[in-house]
Amino acid sequence: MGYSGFQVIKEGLFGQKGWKPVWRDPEPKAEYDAIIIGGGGHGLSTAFYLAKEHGMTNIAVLEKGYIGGGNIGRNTTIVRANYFLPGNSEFYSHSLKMWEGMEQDLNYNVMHSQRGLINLFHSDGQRDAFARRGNAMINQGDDAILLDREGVREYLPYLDFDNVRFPIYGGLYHPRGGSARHDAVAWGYARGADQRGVDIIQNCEVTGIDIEGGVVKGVQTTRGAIKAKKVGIVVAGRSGQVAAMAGMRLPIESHVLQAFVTEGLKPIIDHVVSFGMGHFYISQSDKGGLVFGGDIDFYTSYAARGNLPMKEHVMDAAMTLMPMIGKAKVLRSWGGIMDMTPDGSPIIDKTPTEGLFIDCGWCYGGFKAVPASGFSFAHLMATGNHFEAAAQFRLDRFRSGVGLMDEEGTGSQHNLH
Amino acid sequence: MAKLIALTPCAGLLPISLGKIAVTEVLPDRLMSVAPFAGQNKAVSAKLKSHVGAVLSGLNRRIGGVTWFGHGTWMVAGDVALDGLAAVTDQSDAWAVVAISGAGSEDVLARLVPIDLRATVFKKNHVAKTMLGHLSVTITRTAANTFEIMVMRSMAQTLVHDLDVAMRGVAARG
Amino acid sequence: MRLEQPEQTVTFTFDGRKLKGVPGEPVAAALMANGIKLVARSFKYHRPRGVMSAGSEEQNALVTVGRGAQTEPNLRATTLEVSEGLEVFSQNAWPSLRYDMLAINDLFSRFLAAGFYYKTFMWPRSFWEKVYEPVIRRAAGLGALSGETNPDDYEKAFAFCDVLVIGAGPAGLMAALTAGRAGADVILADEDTAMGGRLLREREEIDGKPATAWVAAAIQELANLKNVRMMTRTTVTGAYDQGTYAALERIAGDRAAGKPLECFWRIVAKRAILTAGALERPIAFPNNDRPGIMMASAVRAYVNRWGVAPGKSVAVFGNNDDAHRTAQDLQAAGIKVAALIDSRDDTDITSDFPIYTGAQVVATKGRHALESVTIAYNGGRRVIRTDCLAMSGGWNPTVHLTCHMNGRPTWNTDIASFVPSAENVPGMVTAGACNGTFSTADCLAEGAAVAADVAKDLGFKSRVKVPQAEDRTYAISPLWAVPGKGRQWIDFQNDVHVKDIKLAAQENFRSVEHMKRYTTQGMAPDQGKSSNVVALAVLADATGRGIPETGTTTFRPPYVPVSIAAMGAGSQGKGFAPERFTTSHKASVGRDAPMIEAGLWYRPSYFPQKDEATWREACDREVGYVRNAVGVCDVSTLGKIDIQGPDAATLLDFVYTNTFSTLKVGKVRYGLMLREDGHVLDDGTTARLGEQHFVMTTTTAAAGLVMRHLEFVLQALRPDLDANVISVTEQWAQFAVAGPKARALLNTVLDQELTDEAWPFMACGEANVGGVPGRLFRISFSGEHAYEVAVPSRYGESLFRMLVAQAEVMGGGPYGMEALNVLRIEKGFITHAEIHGRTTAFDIGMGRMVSQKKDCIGHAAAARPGLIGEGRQQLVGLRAKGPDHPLTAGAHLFEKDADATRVNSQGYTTSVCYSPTLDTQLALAFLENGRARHGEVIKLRDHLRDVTETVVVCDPVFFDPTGGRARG
Amino acid sequence: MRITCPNCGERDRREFYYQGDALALDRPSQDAGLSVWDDYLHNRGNPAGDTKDLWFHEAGCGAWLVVDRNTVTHAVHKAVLAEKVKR
Repeated sequence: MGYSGFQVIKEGLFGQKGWKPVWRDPEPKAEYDAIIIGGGGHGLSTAFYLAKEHGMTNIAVLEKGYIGGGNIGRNTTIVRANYFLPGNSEFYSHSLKMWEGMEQDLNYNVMHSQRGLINLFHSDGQRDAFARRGNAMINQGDDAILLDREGVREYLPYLDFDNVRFPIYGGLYHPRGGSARHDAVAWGYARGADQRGVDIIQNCEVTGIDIEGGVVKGVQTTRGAIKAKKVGIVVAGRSGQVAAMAGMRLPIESHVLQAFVTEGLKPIIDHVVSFGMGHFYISQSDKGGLVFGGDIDFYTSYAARGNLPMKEHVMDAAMTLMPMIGKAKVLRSWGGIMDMTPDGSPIIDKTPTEGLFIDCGWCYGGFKAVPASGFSFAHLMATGNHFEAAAQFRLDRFRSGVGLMDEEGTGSQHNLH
Repeated sequence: MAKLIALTPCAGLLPISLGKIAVTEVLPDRLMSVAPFAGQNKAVSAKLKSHVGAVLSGLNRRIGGVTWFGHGTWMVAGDVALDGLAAVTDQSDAWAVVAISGAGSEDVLARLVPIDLRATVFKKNHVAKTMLGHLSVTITRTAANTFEIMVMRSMAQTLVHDLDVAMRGVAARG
Repeated sequence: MRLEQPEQTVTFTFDGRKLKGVPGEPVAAALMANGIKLVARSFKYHRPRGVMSAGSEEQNALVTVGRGAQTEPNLRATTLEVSEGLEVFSQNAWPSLRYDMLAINDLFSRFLAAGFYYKTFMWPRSFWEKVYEPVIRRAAGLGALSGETNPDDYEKAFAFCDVLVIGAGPAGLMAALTAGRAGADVILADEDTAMGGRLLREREEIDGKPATAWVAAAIQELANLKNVRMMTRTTVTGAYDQGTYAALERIAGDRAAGKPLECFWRIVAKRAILTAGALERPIAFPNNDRPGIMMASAVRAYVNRWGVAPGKSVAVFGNNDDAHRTAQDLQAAGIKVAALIDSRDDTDITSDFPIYTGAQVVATKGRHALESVTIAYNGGRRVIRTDCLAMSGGWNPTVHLTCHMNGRPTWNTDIASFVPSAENVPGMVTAGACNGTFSTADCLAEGAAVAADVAKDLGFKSRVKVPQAEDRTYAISPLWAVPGKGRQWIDFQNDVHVKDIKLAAQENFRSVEHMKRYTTQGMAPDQGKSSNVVALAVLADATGRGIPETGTTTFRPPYVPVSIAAMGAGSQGKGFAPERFTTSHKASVGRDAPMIEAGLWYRPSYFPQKDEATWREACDREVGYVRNAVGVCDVSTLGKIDIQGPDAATLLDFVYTNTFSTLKVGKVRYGLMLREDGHVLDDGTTARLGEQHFVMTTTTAAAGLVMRHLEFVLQALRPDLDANVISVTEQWAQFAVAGPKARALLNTVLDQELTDEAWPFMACGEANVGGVPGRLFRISFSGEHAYEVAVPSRYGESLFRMLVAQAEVMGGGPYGMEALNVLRIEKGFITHAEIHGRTTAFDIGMGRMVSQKKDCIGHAAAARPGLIGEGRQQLVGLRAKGPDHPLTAGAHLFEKDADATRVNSQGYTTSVCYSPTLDTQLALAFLENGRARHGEVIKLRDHLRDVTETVVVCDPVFFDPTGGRARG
Repeated sequence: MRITCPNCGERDRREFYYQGDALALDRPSQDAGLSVWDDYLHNRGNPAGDTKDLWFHEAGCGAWLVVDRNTVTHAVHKAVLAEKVKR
């Protein structure tokens, strides 16, 4: 059934009785044309675009828990296209354009809000680096505005400009950047895929990948064996374990990234703001909670919970940057498990096993990539060719050094990106 | 002929005091870091014994003028000659050294230092390489209610500021 | 209404109305005493709400305190203490609490079901940001921040103990007594203003005395134990790895007296005993949210502890024996009990107030205050007039902390609630009500037993002595929701009711996590403390599963909301990072130099003079000092690492691309360091002071990084090397003296004559200044005849002043970072603007510095095909058309006639300056195949600053390419 | 998280710098070839369970440690000096 204001009113008048399940819970079939392992944002969007763009509807998404339970439901919901290295630049630009039509495409309100993103900088050197980035964004056809200190003050008067350890020199303003309601993205894609015939199978853990003679044949699951000629692995946070089922060792370490939310507050932070002298970024949700985060906890972990020193560091950054925030209270903190790669950029590629594909390594930037990642991975799985805007996300770039996308310039140490 | 004037690391910053707690600057005459070369610890100890009257202290300990100063390193208050036995480096000007003393000093440090400095655990001549706020420090308990804190010279002002704020926090609790 | 006249009262205000309260009592009690029932508006529907609980789990009574910058929103009136002059305001209501415009939402609530917003507001596309979202955002949120800089003090602290006891109710007090008596270091923390937990709220006896007397004696004994530390007003908010606990202390007393408001504790405990008690849960009956409907145990707390009657005629509704206490306590306090309504048929109680068994509340009346309830009883309906309904749906053990390390609680059918699973948090055990143990006698016994075990594990001997106490059984028959007309509220804070959860199930949000996220159940400030179990039960029912199969959502820290100011205490303003000052700082500030951040250091930007209008004028003048006379610059911030040992030279050969073992004593060499992945890590000069003694310089930015790197090489990769490294950055104050008159200047301060023969270019050695042993290096970062002179830091300021004074006599003076930057750009010297982490030795034209005769860090990876070759962007110089054509850093480079698009971008500028020496604008840049393109005219485009220039590609060394000036 | 430094005793995580898998101790030879170096620099077992990794007691004694720990439970089993492991 289509969603609309009219439908909401109609159902309101008739006791909400007519709303149907947003997706079905089918039993797994014995065989599909393709299987997506992982019912997160990227997996669900891959399924959606396989069905929508490539007419592949006899496919299944296998999720070991409940859909949208991984990083799509644990992030700080920022959507942006402000990269500056070739490879990333065109990909995230493409992704942002897809966000801009997502609600209409999915008939689901994911509350994508282009409230603008401001990256602050605190030295001449940082300004120069941001200028290079901003110019790259405009080269790509996206938007960027370089603000000086007074320009920042107009948008963000509540920052500490005067008595602060690292004064604000200015900011790079990305008006089309913003945020979205993260869970809704997963649900919207699930609904869209389901409507096109995709089987979304929850509580179905993949325990093995069947490979014969270098060719994928299907998967073993907690709900039995399922055959398929094409299998896509899209399991951020668990990529190493699932890839190991196919005998692969990935250039990935798993790290925890924490996020925080405060109680609901009347509107006070209109933009997405990021600090330049420490990892700290913040926005305010439509419910009024301040949603913010910082750097990863730095050590490999699958625990999905964070440590105290990093929490304190994030709060330290909040207090030095915007001391008006002090009396807001943190309600909840949580952790997501990030696939950290040696250059901080993702992987969408074939594997040495024929018919087996992998989409992983999103570090902590996966949320904004959901539409384009699914679109690109679907393209690769359906056609066997890389989608142009994602063509640089190769597995072998680390070995060869060709096409590295180390935006932070921190080198091959996974946790530094 | 030029004549250079010496300034201490905490010149203009110390002393400060609040209630029973005082922070003062300590001015060691000479500080030499000593990092023995492979297999030379015993020989270094023997030489030190004759130079400054103390051997290389154990981990996290001070003996006389010899303070353990981290992995394979000691800080010696006094002149030493250990040619070929150890890397000896003049550090006399590299460190701001302050003493915090008086009842309540432990409470002040408990606001800043992530280790247990209570007297039952951290006794006289115990040494810790640790943090104080965001600073890396070396803390030694020199008496019942006195701690010596070493921080890199350039950060003396931050050290004094952090101690001052913590002292006010302690005093306000009464 | 107060039951007794208080001894002392103070005046506080609520929405501007002056009220009397007892100092230290909760604002909720004082409001009640003043007959105020309506205290808040709900989040979504703006329904009138009153006080519901007597603790930190409060869902309704959130208020704002203070004015201006001190405004603090979303405080719970149930834990906020009354003090003289306290200003309390209601929130989320306009224009007033009583007449709130947004209560209109309630009228349209049928259209605002769970998740309605996912289904609409999509057309037209542009309306989301412009129309729908602003309206939604304005309506959302509870209290408001002031937007002003926080003016209050907060602090953080660490504490250590053998045993942390969390919660000082009967089990906690017994645990602390037992462990304390045994000699263990104990911290007893409780979030209340006083120790005692529920014993302060109940009419009970222990050892034949009132429980409160036993509590007082216990506190006295604990206070006398030196090894016990009691922390009231301290909520343990989180459990972390290896026995680390976070706790928030609200500091009592006068804010004006300079006391911090809160202290955020990091407590490290060898063991912890969780005795956090239990929270009573509501029953979801129709319109169960009216002001005056409260938790039954809260009613007892207000009556027994605070001496306040929550109503004149109180009805009690419950599904368990515990609710009966409320009725009995009310009667004992002389308050009329309108009815005891027990949903169970078989309950056993006799009294002289009306009792309805097998009955349920099915309707309530009263908009701003409860007026009556309707019960279904004996097949009929009956209206009971009452102004306060005490409800009890049973008790939820406070298991939260046991789940902070991903533990899941276990369903216990007997008490219809979740209890902790074993081994949830390593080192933590549970006792008392949080463990599902409810009678006072059992709590005391369990607290003592658990503490005795813990003490024994830690090597202490303990004796268990448990006092006599009441041993009532707790019988419950689950009752989650009562059907009827009107919404049955579950999460009062987020306005989630039974139908919302059923709708979620209908739409296949059947997983408990989906239900939570779809309905927002449990996502409000209380994080569903009281409501989650009810919601689960309703979901279980709607999906035809049992509660254990339905499972729970995850409890995550913090247990109560924690202010950002507390967790970030000390970092506001300059406290975020240490400040590092050079020895010349005061002298530079004395010359009005703007000081800028360089890593943690402060360095002078330039030294202005009176007649100069812009920084450029000062900078040009300072560049002129160095090119024409002599300039002085403090370079102490560069990292200096002392390297000694038999294998010191071998170490350097391994960490640098080029060779240092061949360097002669008394000489300096430039070195390039790679990361193991083949990209440039840092560069700098290293001087050989002795056969086995070197001093390495690093850039200011990379000093710490390089130190860590060297230690890594020595300890983890090459422990076979016998060498030691130690930072001497702070030991030496070091100044660059640069310019044609550098030698002349130094000769005025050095004790011995400086000659070109003794000190050729790249020489180093000892040199005394005014009798002080110093070091001298003939090195140049400006391309001029230059030295760096170092003295022990105590003499730094003095030497700086002396050098500057002498320089000024010679037509020179001090120069700052701006001039330093121009000087190095003119010479094509790189900094971290160029070696930004993605550049290779090949890129910067130093490929040949990577010795092929030896291995070094980064050698193998630098040879990867992608890291070398024509396609790489290589370091070049760019020369503008003239002095009036400024270039910008961060601009991109294109072929002359190409469009400025991504596919055409061939590089970018990294450093730019106006060169007073060459009177033109210069840039250092990276350009595809740049070294082969010297002489080519290309386009520079900066969209952000709207700069388009044609520039000529050239060698990055713009000035004195043969280097004759530095050698001369 | 707390790690027991062989020099300093049990310390808070905030005193330590984390580098990554302890395989970094086994540096390949210069001419080992691209694949070996690729494995060394980039590819990881990344276990969900026990692991050995390298930590630097940066705000403490300055020792590099090999820490035996569990990535799922965060249990820290053991920490030893890297130079002893290597020798």
